[in-house]
Amino acid sequence: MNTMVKDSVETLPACQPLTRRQIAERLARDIPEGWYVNLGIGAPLQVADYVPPEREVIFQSENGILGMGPAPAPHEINRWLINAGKQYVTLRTGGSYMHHADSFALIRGGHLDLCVLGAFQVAENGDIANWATTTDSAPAVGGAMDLAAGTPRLWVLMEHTTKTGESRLVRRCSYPLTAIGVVKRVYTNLAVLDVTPDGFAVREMVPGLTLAALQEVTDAPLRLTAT
Amino acid sequence: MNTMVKDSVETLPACQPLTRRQIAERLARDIPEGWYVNLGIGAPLQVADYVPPEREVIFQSENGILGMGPAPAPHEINRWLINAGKQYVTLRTGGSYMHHADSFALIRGGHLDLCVLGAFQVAENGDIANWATTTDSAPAVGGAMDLAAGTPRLWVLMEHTTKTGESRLVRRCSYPLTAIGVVKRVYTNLAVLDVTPDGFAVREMVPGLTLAALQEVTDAPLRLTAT
Amino acid sequence: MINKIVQNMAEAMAGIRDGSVVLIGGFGSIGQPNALIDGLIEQGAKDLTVVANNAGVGHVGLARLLETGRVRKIVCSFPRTADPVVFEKLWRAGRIELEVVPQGTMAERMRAAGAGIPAFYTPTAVGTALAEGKEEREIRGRKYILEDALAGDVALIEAWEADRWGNLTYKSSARNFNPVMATAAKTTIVQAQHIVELGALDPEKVATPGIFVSRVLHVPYGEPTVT
Amino acid sequence: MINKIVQNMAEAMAGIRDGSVVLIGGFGSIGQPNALIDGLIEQGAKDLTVVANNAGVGHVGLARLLETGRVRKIVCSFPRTADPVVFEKLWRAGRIELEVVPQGTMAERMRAAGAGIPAFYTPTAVGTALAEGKEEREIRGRKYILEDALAGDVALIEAWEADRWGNLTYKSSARNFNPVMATAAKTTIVQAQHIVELGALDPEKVATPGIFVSRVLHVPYGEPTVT
Repeated sequence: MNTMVKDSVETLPACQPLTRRQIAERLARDIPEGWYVNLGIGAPLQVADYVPPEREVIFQSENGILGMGPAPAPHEINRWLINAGKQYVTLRTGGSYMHHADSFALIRGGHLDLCVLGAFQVAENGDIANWATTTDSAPAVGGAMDLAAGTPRLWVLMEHTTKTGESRLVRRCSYPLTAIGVVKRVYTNLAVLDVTPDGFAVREMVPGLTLAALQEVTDAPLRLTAT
Repeated sequence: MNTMVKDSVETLPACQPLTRRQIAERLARDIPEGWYVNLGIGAPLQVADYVPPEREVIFQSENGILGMGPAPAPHEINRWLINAGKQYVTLRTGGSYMHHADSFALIRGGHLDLCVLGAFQVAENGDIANWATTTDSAPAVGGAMDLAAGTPRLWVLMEHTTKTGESRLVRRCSYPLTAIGVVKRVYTNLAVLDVTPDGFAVREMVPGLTLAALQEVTDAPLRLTAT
Repeated sequence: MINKIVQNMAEAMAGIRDGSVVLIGGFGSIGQPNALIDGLIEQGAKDLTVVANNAGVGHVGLARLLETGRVRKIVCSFPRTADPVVFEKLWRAGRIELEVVPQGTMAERMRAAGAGIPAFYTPTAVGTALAEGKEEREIRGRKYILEDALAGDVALIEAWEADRWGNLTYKSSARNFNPVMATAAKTTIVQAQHIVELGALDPEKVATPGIFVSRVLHVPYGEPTVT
Repeated sequence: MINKIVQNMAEAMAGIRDGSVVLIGGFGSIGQPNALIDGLIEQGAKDLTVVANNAGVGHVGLARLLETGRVRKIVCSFPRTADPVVFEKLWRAGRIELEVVPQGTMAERMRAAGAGIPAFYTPTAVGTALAEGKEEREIRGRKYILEDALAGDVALIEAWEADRWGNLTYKSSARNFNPVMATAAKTTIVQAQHIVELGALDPEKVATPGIFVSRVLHVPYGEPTVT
């Protein structure tokens, strides 16, 4: 537990880690009808693909879209309609537009039910680091800090470890923080974990994985959720 | 000059004080095309009647109307369209609606070219008192403080003296203040006066009136505008 | 399927507790949700703090609510009207607390509550009696006072059109405080003249997106009267 | 007759001075006024501070302006894009100053400038590197930082429709920063795809009322490309 470098996920015995798409699919199952949800750019955007249209979940994009729909067919593109990841999207029936100040008033005001962000690290106290790792290129924060500080329910979707096997669930973040004490739950390729006042609590693991094996690849101490 | 009570306007020799409508008409002459103007409830609202429609002046009403037009014909009333004085009005071609927070953001942000308010007193330092005189009835401020603090050019339209002959142009306001140091010009039934760093400067008087006679009914010291 | 449209007044008023802060839309009687106010009287919650621009007229709507004695305190900008008999009597008898707030500050304090801004500086009311007890601060050479966000437990709103997601439009100057109050309350209850199909409202024209709306009751009451 | 429509680019750009703070609308390339940016390059003002969400892509629009060396400083939330070659080169060479601001804080700081709010408290960025040097304050049990208003000398805006009073609509997510920037600058210059007759825009749908607009240039450029 004293080193950041853990056994890499590949060495885990007898379990099949989820793909990114499978993490998105798993997370989508926990979003009930009627929630207003912002999906961060990158992997979190894939969550929308796994919410069936008949389950009305209203997606917000911070560039002023409430009720964002899926990507358009090539011949139906509205070239003035992009999401925060700068991809073409559609507007669902019932959706509407707003300007940036109103959009972030909505976010900062805590009106969303859920925000899903990717992250480099999540700490056991709920801190999140997801916007900067090195000083090699110019820093770019976008709307991450507003979303993280403003949304009452923040879930993180990320790989459990880095490519080199370092744990992304840590005691304290070593990368620059995005917000302090805000993460409520983490969905990784190995497990679903709640952030509690007592640190990370494992809600579920991929089949075949044990708490001991999960702990081996996790920097922060883990316990099972009380059931 | 040491008493608030002055000779009443009626005793002034050889001059015809303006009626309220005439003050409004006089003030209207000084509003050029293209200005955005808020007219306070009461007498200032009459100013709109003296701006000819071909001179495009855009009136704002703080309850969310930009481009307010005159009162409607009885059979053309829109019962959801009232001004800040709660009278039926119309919307000019090119007008639009906004909510109260946007309306006062516009006001507080200094975007209006002119606000015309009535007042109980204006002091030579530009202080204005126009919202409360006694504590007999519940205090009611409305939008006066926002308009007075927010508009870069505040003109006051009022009688020069009270009914009992007390000057409304004073050294320091005795009534509760609406805003400090904001009045730029005063239009009364006797004169037009600028508020300058050196106090009131008389721009013009009704025909037949002299500075000495005007001073007789004015608490604050007066001088003529340098020309 | 998301459906915020409720079938009767009891459903609309469910759960409003004694001691609630209730934001009530409207400027005078225009945009004032009189049916919902009557519903609140019927519902019986007491010890209320009401936030509304005016303090009611005659014995209907807000005045009727005050008359029941269920309002402990009113926050408003302009309690004085042509016929404020109910409020004035209660106030003179010391049976209701009054907080007078400049109209623009009132709107901005609610906008702040909805936008996650706990406090802001404003030039309005600096140097006046309404600044007493407030922090004053000089910023870039001008004086400002600090104002707190003003949040509601419940907002009662009047709209023109509504769909099942709670998207709203307003009619003319009936917009006024309604959109900003909708953002500032935990539970926003709407009376709408017209219920329309999802998709019937132009996405560029929605004035209050459904995210700010909890319940919608169809109240096709016809035309308001100015009071 | 009020007529804010100008006939050519030179008129649109008249009077922009060296050292100006220039707000440039758009989110990525959507809603970005590329024709006006080219006009600004032609006009020649230098030593500029540019406020824009991104820092330009490839060698067109904002990137081209940066490439001319006329921008001393850029205030933005997300300078990193698929192809930020111009900005990155300048930044690494120390030839441009960068102020990274969370996207919602950036929008709110301009909204504050337009709304007469000199400073406000926000939860965004508390406890992070972007809070360094800022006043922190606990309000009702939560920590906030103080952010200043961000005003422009000039705003360059892209709109969908405009009339001669300067009333504007936007198309879909091209609204983004444009309306808030229009309120925050002394001079707001618009490029509009369509010029319409006064009265052609629905008063309930005007997204930027003409009071915030100084000049409008007709630029029917067709469709944007996402970059």
